[in-house]
Amino acid sequence: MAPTLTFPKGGVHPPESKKLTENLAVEVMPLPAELEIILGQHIGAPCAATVAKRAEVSEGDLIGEVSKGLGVPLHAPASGKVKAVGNSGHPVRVSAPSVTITVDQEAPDKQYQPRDWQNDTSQELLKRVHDAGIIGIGGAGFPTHVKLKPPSDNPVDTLLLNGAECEPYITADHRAMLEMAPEIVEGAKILLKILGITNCVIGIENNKPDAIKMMTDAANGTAGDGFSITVQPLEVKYPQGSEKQLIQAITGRKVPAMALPSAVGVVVHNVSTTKAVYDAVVLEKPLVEKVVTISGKGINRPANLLVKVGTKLIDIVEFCGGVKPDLSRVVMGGPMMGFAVSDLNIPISKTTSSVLFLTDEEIDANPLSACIRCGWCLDACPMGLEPKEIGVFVEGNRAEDTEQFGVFECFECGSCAYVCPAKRPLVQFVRLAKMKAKRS
Amino acid sequence: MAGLLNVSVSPHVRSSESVEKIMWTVVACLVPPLLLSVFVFGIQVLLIAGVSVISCMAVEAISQKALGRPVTVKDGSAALTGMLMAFVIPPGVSFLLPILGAVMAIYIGKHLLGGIGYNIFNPALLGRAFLLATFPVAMTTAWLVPLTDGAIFSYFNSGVDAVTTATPLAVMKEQGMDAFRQQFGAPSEIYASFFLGWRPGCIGETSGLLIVLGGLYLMWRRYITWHIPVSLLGTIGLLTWVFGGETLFTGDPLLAILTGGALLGAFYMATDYVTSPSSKTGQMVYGAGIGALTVLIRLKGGYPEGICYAILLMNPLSTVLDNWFKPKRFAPPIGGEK
Amino acid sequence: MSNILTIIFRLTLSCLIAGTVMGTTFVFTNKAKKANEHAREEKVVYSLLGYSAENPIPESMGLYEVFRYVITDAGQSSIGYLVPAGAGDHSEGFTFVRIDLEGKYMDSNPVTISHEKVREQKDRDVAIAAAIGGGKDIRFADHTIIVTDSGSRLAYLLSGKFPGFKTSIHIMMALDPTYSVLGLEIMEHEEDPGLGAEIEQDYFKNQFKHKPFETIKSIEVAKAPLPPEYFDAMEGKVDEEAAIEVMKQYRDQDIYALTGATISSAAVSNGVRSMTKKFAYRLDILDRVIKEQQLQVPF
Amino acid sequence: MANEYSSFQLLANGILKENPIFKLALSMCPAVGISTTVSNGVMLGIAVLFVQVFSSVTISALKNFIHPRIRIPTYTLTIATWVTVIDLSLAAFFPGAYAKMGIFVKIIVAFAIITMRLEMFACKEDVSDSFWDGLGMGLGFMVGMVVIGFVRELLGSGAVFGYDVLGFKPLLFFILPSAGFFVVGLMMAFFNWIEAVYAARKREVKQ
Amino acid sequence: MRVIQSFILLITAACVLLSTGAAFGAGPVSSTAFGDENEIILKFSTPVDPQAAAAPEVYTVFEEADPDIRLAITGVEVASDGTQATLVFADSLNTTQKHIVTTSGIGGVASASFSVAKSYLGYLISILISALLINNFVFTKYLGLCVFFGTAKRKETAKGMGVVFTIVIVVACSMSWVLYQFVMKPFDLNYLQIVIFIGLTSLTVQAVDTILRKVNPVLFKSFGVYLVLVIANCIIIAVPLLMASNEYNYFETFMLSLGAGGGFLLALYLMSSVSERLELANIPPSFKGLPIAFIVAGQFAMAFLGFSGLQLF
Repeated sequence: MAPTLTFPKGGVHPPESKKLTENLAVEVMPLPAELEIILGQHIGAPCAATVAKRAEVSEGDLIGEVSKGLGVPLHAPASGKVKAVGNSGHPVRVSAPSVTITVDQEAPDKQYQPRDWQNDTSQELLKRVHDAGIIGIGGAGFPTHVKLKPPSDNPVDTLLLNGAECEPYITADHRAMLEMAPEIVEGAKILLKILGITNCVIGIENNKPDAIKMMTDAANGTAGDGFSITVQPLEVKYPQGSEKQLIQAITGRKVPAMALPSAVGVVVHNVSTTKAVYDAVVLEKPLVEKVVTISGKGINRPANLLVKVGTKLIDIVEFCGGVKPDLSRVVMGGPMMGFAVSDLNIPISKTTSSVLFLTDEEIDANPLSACIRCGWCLDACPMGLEPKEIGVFVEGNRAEDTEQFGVFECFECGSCAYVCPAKRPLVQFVRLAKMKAKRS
Repeated sequence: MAGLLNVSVSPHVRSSESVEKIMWTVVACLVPPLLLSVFVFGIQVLLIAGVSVISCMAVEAISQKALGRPVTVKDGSAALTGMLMAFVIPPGVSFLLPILGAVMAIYIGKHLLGGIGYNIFNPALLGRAFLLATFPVAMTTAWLVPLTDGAIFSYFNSGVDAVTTATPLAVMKEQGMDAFRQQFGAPSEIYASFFLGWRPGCIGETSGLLIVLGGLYLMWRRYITWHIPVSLLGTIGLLTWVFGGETLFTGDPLLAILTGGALLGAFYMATDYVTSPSSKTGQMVYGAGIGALTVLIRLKGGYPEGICYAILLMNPLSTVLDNWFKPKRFAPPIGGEK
Repeated sequence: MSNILTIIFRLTLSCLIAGTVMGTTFVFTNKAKKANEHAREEKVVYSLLGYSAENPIPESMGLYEVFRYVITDAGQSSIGYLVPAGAGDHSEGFTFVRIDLEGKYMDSNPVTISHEKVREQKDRDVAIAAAIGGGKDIRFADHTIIVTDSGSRLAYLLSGKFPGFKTSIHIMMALDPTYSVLGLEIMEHEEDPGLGAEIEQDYFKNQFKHKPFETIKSIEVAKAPLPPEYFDAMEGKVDEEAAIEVMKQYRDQDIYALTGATISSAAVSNGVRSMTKKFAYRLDILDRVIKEQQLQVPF
Repeated sequence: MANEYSSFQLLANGILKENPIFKLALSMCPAVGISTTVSNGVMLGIAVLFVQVFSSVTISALKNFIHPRIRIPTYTLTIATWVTVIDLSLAAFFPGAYAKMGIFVKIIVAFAIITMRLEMFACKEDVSDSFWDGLGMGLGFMVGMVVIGFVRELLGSGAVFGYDVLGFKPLLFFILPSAGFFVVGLMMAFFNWIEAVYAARKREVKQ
Repeated sequence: MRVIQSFILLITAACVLLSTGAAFGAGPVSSTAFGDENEIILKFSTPVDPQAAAAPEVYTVFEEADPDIRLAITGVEVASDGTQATLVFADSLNTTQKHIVTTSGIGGVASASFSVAKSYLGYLISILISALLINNFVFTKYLGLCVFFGTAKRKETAKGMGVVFTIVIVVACSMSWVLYQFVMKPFDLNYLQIVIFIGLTSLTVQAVDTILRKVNPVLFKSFGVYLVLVIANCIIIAVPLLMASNEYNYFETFMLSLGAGGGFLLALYLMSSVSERLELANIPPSFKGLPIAFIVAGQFAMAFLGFSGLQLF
C-alpha cells in the first residue's frame, strides 16, 4: 500500500461514528407516494419547470431546464403525475420552488441498457454528462460538465477522485466504492477521456481499508488501456474531502485563494459523481436517485439507502422504523457542514449524502461563552485563518472589518467551531461576517 | 413533529472540551503543589489559598451581578485566578491581602475591561503587583520557614510573625552567592531539595517537581503547548548561563530555573490563554521575551524575582505579537495579497 | 509687506514686554529665594542641634562655615579650606589654607570676600582664585559648619550625597567634637514609598543618634526585627530621659535594617560611615595644621 | 456682547459643566502625577489659576493688538511669561511645596486647557468675562485636583491636608503614582454615572 | 513594525558612533574595571612580576573627588601569569565615582596613574534605557497624557504621532542644549528657560512643518496633523528642563531626548494595540472612553513598576 498522505495544516479528528452504517449494504428504498423535486439543486441559476400541473411524466423525463447561465436540467425521478408546481420545504432557504409528483406505484421500472461509449467524442460525452443533470453530489452541487471544461490557459494534468468522505457518520461513498468499484473506475475513464488526460488518483481515507482494496483491484484491472488510475490512501483527518485540502494532500499543490483547482492543473470529482457519470454515459440514465446514509442514534434503523431525489424525510423516517424519543436534531448532510432542519417535510436533493438523526448525547448543546483566546481554532483551521478574531469582531459589531482575516477564504468546514472550548458559533459568525463584509 | 426539532448552525458535533473543563483541570493540577506546601509550611497556606479562591469567586459573582452580566463563576476562571494569586504571594501574609488583591485582579483587571477574554493583563499577577505596591513590606518578608515535621499544626502553636525568612533569590541578590550556599547548601543538594520543594518562598515557588508534573499533564491533555514554557525556561537558562555568573558563561542555568517562580510562571502564568499570543511563533517570541525580562530584572533590577513583572510587561504585547505573526494562510490569491 | 512689518513690530514689542515682566520678577524673587533657601537649611541645622522656634539658639553660639576645595595645579592635587579668619567669637575675613594630599601644610592666603557673598559659589570661586593666583583649577567639594558655644566647639554639621537604592540620598548630620553622631536628617531621596522611603522615619534615622565614632567607623546593618522599646524611644513615645537611657543600651550595636529595604538601610549607614570617617580624618589634619601654623580661626 | 454671560455662569461653567479634569479631560498629567495630597492640589491649582486668569485677561485686553497670523505664538509667549512669573515666585516663597511639585509648575506652559480657553474665549470676549472664565477654569482645575488629592491622601496616607486623621495608612497604593490613573479613571466613571442617573431621572420626570 | 525596526537601527547606530572606548596611554595597565562591590580589576599590558604586584603598598587608590582620602586595600590577588591583579578593598566602593589608581614600580614604570570608571557608553545607554523604560515618561512620570490618550486609539495614529514626536523632541532638545550651554548659562538667563524651550519647540515644529510640506507632501499628509499636537505635549518641555537641571552634555541630551521620544512611541504603540482590542469589548457604559483608558494606563503603570530599580551598568 502506498504511504498515507494528508494535508499539513489544521484539521480536526472528530469521532468517526461510521460504525453505525459502514457495514450495511445499500438498500433500495421503495417509491414513496409523493416526490418533491426542488428546482434549484445546483449552484447557479435554478431550473424553470418545463411541466405543468397535472402533466403525466415518466421516469427520466425532463421536468426542469436552465434557460441561461450555469446549470443542468432536472428529470423526473419516477413516473407519475405532476401534482403541483409550487413550493416545498428547503433545509436552508426554508422554502423553495419545486415540482411535486404523485408517484404512479404501478408504473414498471425503467430498464437501462449499457452501451459502448468508447467511440464517442469528448464533446459528445460532455453533452451526455450535462443532459443527465449531473452535479457534484458530494455536497457542493457544482455542475459537473462545467468542471470538465477547464479554462484553456490552465492545462489540466490530473483527475482526482474524492473518496475521502471525511465527515463523521456518512458512509454513502464508502458503500458506493465497495459495491460499485468497477462502475466508478469506468466513470473515471470517461472523465479522463473528456478531459483528454490519462492520470487519475483516487483518494480514500484509510479508515476504509476495504474500499481501498476494492478500488485498487478495480483500478488495477484497467491497466493496459492507456490510463493510469491509482488509489492513494489518506490519513483520517477532517476536512480531507475539501477540494483544496485533497489536492494538497495528494499532489502537494496549493490552490490559490479565490481560485478553482484547475489553476493548479487538477480536476476533482466525488466518487459518487463519477458513478453518476458512468450511469449517464453508459446507461444513459439521468441523475434521479442517490445513495444516502441514514444514521445517528436518534433513528431506529440506520441504513444506507438508495433513494429517489425528491423523497421526503418523513417517508425515510417511516421506512427506517421511526425516530427515538430522545431525538434532538435532524441534520441534512454531515454533522460538520450539514444543515439542521426544522421539520421532516423536506425532500432529499441531488446533493444530500446523509440525513442524521442526532440525540442530545451526540450533539453538544453547551451555551456559548466569551472567547478566551485559546487559539485552538487557529490550529484547527485548514485555511490558516483566524476564526477567533472574526468572532470577536462580529460580536463587537465590526463585522465589516473582517476581510483582513480572510473571511472569504473560509469554506465553513466548521473545524474551528468543533474545537472551540467556549462553544462559540464561529461558522455563523463567519457567515454573518461574509454578508456584512460583502455589503460594505 | 414539525417545529419540535431543534435548529442550529453547523457543526452539529462539538469536541468535549469546554472552558469549564479546562479551568477546573488547571485548578486541579495546582492542588498537589498546594498540598505539599501545606505540609512544608503549615495550615496557614491552605487558609490563604482558600481565602484567595473564595474572594476571587465572590468578586467575580458580585461584579457580574453589578454589571448586569450573566454570572459565570462556575466556569472556574475566577477560581483559577484565586489559586494562582495565592501561589504568588508569601504564605505568611494577612488574610486581608488576597481579598484586596481579588478586587484588583477580578473587578478592575478583568470585568471593567469587558469580562473574561478581554483582560489585557494576567489578573492574578495584576493582583500580586497591586499587593506588592500596597504592602511592600509584607509582600517581601512574610516568608515562612519550611518545617520538617508536624508543620501543619505549628501555625496554631507559634503564630505567623515569629517565623519569617528570606527567599533563596532574595538571599542571592542581596547577600551574594556565598551567603546563598551557606544558607541553602551546595549545588548538588540544592537542586534536589529545590526541585522537591523544601525551601522558603511562595507556594508557587516550592515544588518544582509537582509544578512540572502538572504542566506536563496539561500538555498531555493539549491544554497548553510546549512553545511558551520551553522558550521561556530556555531563555532564562541561556541568559543566566551567559550573564548570571561572575564572568561571562559561568552562570548556573539549572539553579535559575529551579529557584523562584520560573516554573510556575512558565507552565501556568505565561500560558494563560487570554493574555498570551495564539500563534505558535508569537508564543515562542513571547516566552523568550518573558525569559529575557525575567533575567534582566533578576540580575539588574530592583526585585529578587522578575518573572511576575516580566509576564505583566509582555502581556500587552501578545496582541501585537499576534498581529506580527499571523498564521500562514493556505495560499495567497493569484497575483498575491492585495 | 506692511503686514509683515506690523507682525514683526508687534511680536518684538510682545517679547520685550514679556521679557520685562519676567526680568522684573526674577530680580524681585531671586533674593527672596536665596534667603528662603538659607533659612530652610538653617532650620534643619537648628533642629539637628536640638533647637527650634520654642527653644531658640543662644546668643553665645557661633556658626562658622568651612568650604573645602580641591585644587589642581599642574597635575598635582591639593586640598584647600576656606576658613573664617579671626580669633575669639568674632571673625573678620577669610583665609584659604592649602594642604597637600599627605596632610602637609602648603600655604595660606587671606581671601577678601564679604560674609553675604561667601555663600555664592561664583563669587567665592573668584575670590579664592584671586587669592591663590591664576592657572589653577579650583573645584568646590563640600562645606561644613562648625558650631561653637562661647568659643568652645559644640558640633559639626556636614551634608553629603551617596547612592541609594534608586537615586542618590542627600543627608545632613551633626557630629559632636568626638565625632559621635548627634543627629541625622534626610534631605532628599527617591526611595520606594513604604520601603526605602522609611529612612525618613524617626525610628530609622534616630538609630544613628548617640552612636560613638568607634561604632560608626565600622557600622553595618543587621537584619533583625527592631526591639519595640527601642522603637518607642526613637519615636519619642517615652519621655526624654528614658529614651536616652534606652538608646544608650543600643549605642554600640549595628543599625537595624528596615524590613524589606535592606539596600536603602545599608546605603544610609554606609554613607554615614564614610562621611564621618572622611570628615574626621580631614578635620584632624586641618586642626593640626591650624595649630602648627598658628592660624587665627574663630573656632 | 458684554452682558451675554453672568459672572456666576462663567464660574459655574468652569467648575462643573466644563470641568477641565473630569469633563474636558485636559491637563491630566498633574492630576495623575502629583495629586497625592490635597496641598499639592491646592498649590498647583493656585499656579494654574494664576496663569489662566492672567493669560485670559492679558489676551482679552490685547485682543485688538494681536495680529491674527501670530495669534498662537503670542498665546504661547503670554502663557510662558505668566508661568515663569508664578514659577519663580513659588520657588522663592514656598520652596518646600515647590520642591514637591517638581517640574509640574513649569509644564503648565504646555497645558492644553489654557491655550484652548484663550483661543475659544479670551480672544473674543471682554476683559471682565475673560477674567471670570479664567477664574472658573482655574477653580475647576483646582477643585478637580483637590478632590483627587483628597481621595488619594486619605486612602494612601490616612491624612487630610497633611494632618493624620485615620492614624494608619490604609492603602499605600494610593500614594503611588500609578494609582493616579486608577483614581482619575474611577472618578471620571463616577461622574459619568451620576450624569447618566441624573439624565435618566430627568427623562422620567418629563414623562 | 518598520517603525520599531528603524528605531532599533537608529539606537544601534548611535551606540556604534559613541563607542569610543577609554583610551589608555603608555603604562603598565591596559584596562581597568570594577569587579565585585569592593574590588578593582587591573589588566596589565605585559605580564608583571606576580610577587611585586601582590603587595598592597604599591597601589594607591582614591576617588577623584577626594584625592586626600586613600582607600584601604586589604589584599591583592594576582593571576599566576601576571596579567591581571584584583585589588580588594576594606569597604565597598562607590562605583558612581571615578577612581584613580596609582601604581609605583609595577612593570618597570616608576609611577603611573589610571582611572577606573564605569563605561561612559554604558552610562549613555543607561540614560536611554532609563528614559525609554525605567522612567518612561508616560507610565512612570505621568507626562504627555492628554496627547497620549488622544492619539492612542489607532495603531496608525499612534505610530505617526510617536515618530513625529521623537523627531521633533530630538531636534528641539539639541537646539535647546546649544542655547542653554552657550547663551543661557553664561549670561545667567536661566529664568527664561520656559520661554526659550517652548519657543524652540514651536520653532522646530514650524520648521519640520515647512520642510516636510516642501520635501515630501505625501509624508506631510500623513504626519502633518500630529505636528500641531506635539506642542501640547508636556514631555516636549519637560525633557529640556531635565536636561538643564542635570547639566547633561550633548551626547547625554541626545540620548535622553531619544529615549523620551522612543518611550512615548512605545507607550503609544502598546496602548493603541490594546485600545483596538478594548474597542470590541463590552465595557460598562460609564467607563466607556477615557475612564477605561485611564484604568488600562494604570495597569500599564503597575506593570512598568517591574522596571523600577533597574540598573543596567
